[in-house]
Amino acid sequence: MPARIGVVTFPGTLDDQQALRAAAAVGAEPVKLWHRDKNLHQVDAVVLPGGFSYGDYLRAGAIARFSPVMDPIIDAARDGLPVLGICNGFQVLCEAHLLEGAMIRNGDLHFINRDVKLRIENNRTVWTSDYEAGAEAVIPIKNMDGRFVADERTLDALEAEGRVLARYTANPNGAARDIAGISNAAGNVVGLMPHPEYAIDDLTGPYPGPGTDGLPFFTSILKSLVSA
Amino acid sequence: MARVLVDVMLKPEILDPQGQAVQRALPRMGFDSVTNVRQGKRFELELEDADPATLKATAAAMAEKLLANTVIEDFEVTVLTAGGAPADTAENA
Amino acid sequence: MARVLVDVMLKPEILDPQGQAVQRALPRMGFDSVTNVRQGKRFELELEDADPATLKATAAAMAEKLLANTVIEDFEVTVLTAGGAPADTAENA
Amino acid sequence: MSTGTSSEHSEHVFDTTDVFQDTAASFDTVAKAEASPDVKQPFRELGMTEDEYLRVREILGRRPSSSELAMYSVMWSEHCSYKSSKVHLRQFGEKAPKTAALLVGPGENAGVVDVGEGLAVTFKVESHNHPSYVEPYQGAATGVGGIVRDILTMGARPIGVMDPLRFGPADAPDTARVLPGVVAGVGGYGNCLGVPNIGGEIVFDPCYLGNPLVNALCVGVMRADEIKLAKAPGPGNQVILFGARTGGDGIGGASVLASATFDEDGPAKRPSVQVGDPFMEKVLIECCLEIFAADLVVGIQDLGAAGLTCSTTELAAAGTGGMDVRLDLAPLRDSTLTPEEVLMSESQERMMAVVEPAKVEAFLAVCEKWDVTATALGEVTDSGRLRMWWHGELIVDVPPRTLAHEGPVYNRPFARPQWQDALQADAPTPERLTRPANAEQLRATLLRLVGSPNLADKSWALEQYDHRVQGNTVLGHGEDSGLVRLDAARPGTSLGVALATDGNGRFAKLDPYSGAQLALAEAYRNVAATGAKPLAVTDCLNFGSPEDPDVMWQFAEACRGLADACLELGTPVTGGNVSFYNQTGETNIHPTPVVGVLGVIDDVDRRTRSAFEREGEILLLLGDTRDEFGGSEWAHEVHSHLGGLPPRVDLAREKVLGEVLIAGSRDGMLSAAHDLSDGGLAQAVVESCLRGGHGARLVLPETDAEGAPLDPFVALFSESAGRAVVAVPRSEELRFTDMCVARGLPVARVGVVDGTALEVQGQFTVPLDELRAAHTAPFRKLFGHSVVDA
Ligand SMILES: Nc1ncnc2c1ncn2[C@@H]1O[C@H](COP(=O)(O)OP(=O)(O)O)[C@@H](O)[C@H]1O
Ligand SMILES: [Mg+2]
Repeated sequence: MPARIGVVTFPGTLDDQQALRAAAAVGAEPVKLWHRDKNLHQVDAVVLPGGFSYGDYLRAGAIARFSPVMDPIIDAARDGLPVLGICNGFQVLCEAHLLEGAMIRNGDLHFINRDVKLRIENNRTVWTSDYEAGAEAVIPIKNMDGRFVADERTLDALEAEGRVLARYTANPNGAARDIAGISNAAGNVVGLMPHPEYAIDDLTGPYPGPGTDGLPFFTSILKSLVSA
Repeated sequence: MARVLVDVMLKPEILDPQGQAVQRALPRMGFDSVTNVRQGKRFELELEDADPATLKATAAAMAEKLLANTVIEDFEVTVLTAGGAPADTAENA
Repeated sequence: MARVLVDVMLKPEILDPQGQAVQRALPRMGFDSVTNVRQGKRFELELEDADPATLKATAAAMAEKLLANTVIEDFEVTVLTAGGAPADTAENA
Repeated sequence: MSTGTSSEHSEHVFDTTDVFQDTAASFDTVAKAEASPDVKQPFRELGMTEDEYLRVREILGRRPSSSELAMYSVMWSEHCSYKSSKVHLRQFGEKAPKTAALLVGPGENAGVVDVGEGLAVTFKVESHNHPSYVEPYQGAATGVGGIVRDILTMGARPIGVMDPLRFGPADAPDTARVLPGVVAGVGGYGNCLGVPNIGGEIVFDPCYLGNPLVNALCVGVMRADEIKLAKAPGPGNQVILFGARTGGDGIGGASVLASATFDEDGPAKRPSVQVGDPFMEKVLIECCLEIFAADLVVGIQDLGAAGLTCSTTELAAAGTGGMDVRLDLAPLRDSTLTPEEVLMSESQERMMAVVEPAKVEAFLAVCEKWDVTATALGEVTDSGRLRMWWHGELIVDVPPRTLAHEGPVYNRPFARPQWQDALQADAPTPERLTRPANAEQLRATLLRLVGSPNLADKSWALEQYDHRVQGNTVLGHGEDSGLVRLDAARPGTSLGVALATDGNGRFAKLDPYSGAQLALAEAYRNVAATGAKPLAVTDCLNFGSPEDPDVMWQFAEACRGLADACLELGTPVTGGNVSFYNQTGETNIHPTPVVGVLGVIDDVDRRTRSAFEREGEILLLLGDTRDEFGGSEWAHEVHSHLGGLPPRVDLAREKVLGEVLIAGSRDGMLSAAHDLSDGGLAQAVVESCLRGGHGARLVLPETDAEGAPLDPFVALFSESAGRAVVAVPRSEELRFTDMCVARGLPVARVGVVDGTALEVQGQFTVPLDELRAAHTAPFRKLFGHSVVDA
């Protein structure tokens, strides 16, 4: 039986369908999770997808963080369930304090939709094991509040513990220390502002390619689940 | 150095989706006494020019021109003394 | 019916792109006396529960839990009397 | 179009109700209308003529109640009734080419075309010009919200938006106010909806300074058997209002807007601004699609211009003919609203559905799932009357057709302007406008044009739009047309649709008839260039005051030209929008017919990009080049000149060119294709080089269509229509040129993809880096400082 990857839909979530598509593309069984669900339907991993949950009103992810489905996710994440928060999902994970720091408005105050180059700094997580250490990947960003911030102590700790998952090679929004993604200490919870699920085929992926640099996020988790 | 506050709120008749989202969220978190929420912006300005008289006018001009969108928003200027205690207030409404 | 203000500002050590953009724009509009701008949020809450004592605590709890992200933001609660004159203030900083 | 009114007008509505303060209810009722025939009513302030008012009295056999007056005034406004444009728009139906693809024609919320595989696509372009001048961010945002609801109402999932925009001079202070707000508003709303922005235009001209054009297009897809219509059949069926609460937004907007004009110090009648709630609309989209999938409605209508008035009258008129409504049940944001205001409110993000009693429970359950407020306001009847009650009193009792379909129709006087001949006589001849005389000057002209606001790279704006969301965007910004896969309605399909919009106001000013045809031809060419077969057309006709015979002539000519061209190209107009009174003071904008063309491609993998991607490939120029600079970008940018005639229109040629581009894509002969339009061959080649990151060596054709010598300036910058530049692998060159020759399409080898510079042989060379700098710098320089923080 294939690994079950759950994708949560909050009101205002936009990238759930694409996350489900990416999960299916690597041979996992995509499972829809609804924000009102009180259990996780035996999924083996969870993706909190991008979008504007609750319009991103108040703060990105601030209201979604209190959805019923977040209680079982927070508990399971503390027990090691693999969780990937993409864009708005990353913001939800920060609001839920599963990850440190916070996201604020981009440097130029604009929404930015651009294909950016990332350097994968930590390939020891269940979500990045299929990347070579230091590998570069072209992956789209599309966000308004994508600028990662945290106090210096936290940033130093993230660096020291090797928990900076990915950095921008050209910082698009002023993110602290070029950080595009981080993981928790255990490495099962990962937050990433760019959208790997939109870099899974050459037809719709970044142009001019490569269009598939996002796939390893999904092949990585699949392998770790199957071998687990 | 002088400090001035400019508080910008949507005019009462203008729809406030942000405030409404907060208003709908609070009861779900057990705060059911809330009957209305409006969300606005607050600007803390530091200026070199310290003369309170011109200060308020200057800040009001900034609000008119940039800080507030007076087509849909009202603003309120509060001049703080260096200590930060409220001093004098000007409204545009 | 009671009215409460919750003002939320980014902590001083967190940089503020919105405030900075405003600060860069003001001199271009001829306001060169401004040395620093911080932008925050203001919430106007209306509550049925009118007892000032519990009011402030309730509002502070709302701010702590939802209105502010205390990882990067400080908040300040101001209870207004029905008339709207400032009454009593609580800070979290 | 939804927008507001001055307080002045709502006050007048109050006046009439105040007349009845003494009596039981403080509001006007049908009974009072019968009892007090002689009360003076403010029809003029509501934008009605005396004749129109008298006609209402005649229809009702009494004076209208103030609620009925409000309804007639708004439904009979220019904006809702098309009273000045109807007689000309008829041609789109009368001359429409017969095509089986057309499932729903003009008249519904949007046209629907059959694209095969059992799928149907609906699309439409609309204007939100005046509100966007008053409040750029919210005006543009609610413009997107409105057109998306139109598409949703047809039963379709919105899968793409486009935003054709027109502004005053790029360096004008007011453009610095309007453009960043409009762009942020288009993005802010569309991005939050999760509908990809797949194209549009940003064009600058002084004529739009006091009256920018903000048009918005949306395209949606559904199964062909799932089309929904705005009708209310079946007595006893429930009428349900759902979505946002009703507030005082844009009261009387549509009718007042239709008579609003601007002078230097802003709008004469400043609308009360509406704030959109894109989150509410996103939830509404998912809620409606779930309702459609479960087949829970027999009719549905969005609330746009004229809000509840329009939705109730149109649903009733198109259904069994009658409807009873308890207006006071409508959930209000502002409890002080009068019934007249509730009827005219244009609060956003609202829908009205007609639901069989047995399905109401299921309907409400879906709404609850999405936290959408839904309220049953009344039911369908066979009385032939639309009746409304307010707190128990009958306030409206009218025959709905008289509001929806039997409004006034005007045959406004029109005449060819006296100045038209002089304008056309002022041709951009070498004697009239100095042309670059040597290689150095040609090189300078090229760099000037690629960096001119109209031709410069627009990434600063386009990056603010999410073009990837939904994961089906095959071609997005920077391509000749946007192209989306129809996966949303049929998972796994390779079927796609392409969309392009165009509309050159300068051409239309010189000759409205051919100007409209050139707009269609260019959009048609843009669609074909990506490999899609053009199927159908939508149009947004942005014009000045219909009360000005000059403008009315421009409008009549543009409609005639567009209808004739649609017939010849076999692409029917499926729907559109008319925006009049686009003027600053007395000065009308250029006539600006914005035309959107929809095409279909069976296999999206076959699409053609515009980038030169491979060294050594052959560049071919398709079509004829003439000395045509009337209304050209060169004349505009370099000489601020507008005169002469626009490029010659040859629709037969456009058709052949389209066939060749489509066949070339289908048979895998083409590596790249880019249409030639503004800026001519030079601009097209520069765009394709920069996009692909490869240079080119150009050998300019030396003779024109008639074999007359062609000088380098004309070859580079002429804007002759019916042309495209393509890149083909050497292995395909012969097969492709043979095909062109066989079809009688002129084809000339004009160079090869090569190196890191653009070299025009015998003339000049420009390194790509220098071109890129000139092309990409202007927008950031012009608008990079703006602070839009919504
Ligand atoms: N306001 C806009 N929104 C989205 N896309 C735009 C906008 N303006 C221009 N574009 C895109 O930029 C590209 C070039 O625009 P344009 O010069 O109008 O194309 P063309 O020359 O083929 O008419 C096209 O892909 C167009 O869709
Ligand atoms: Mg074009």
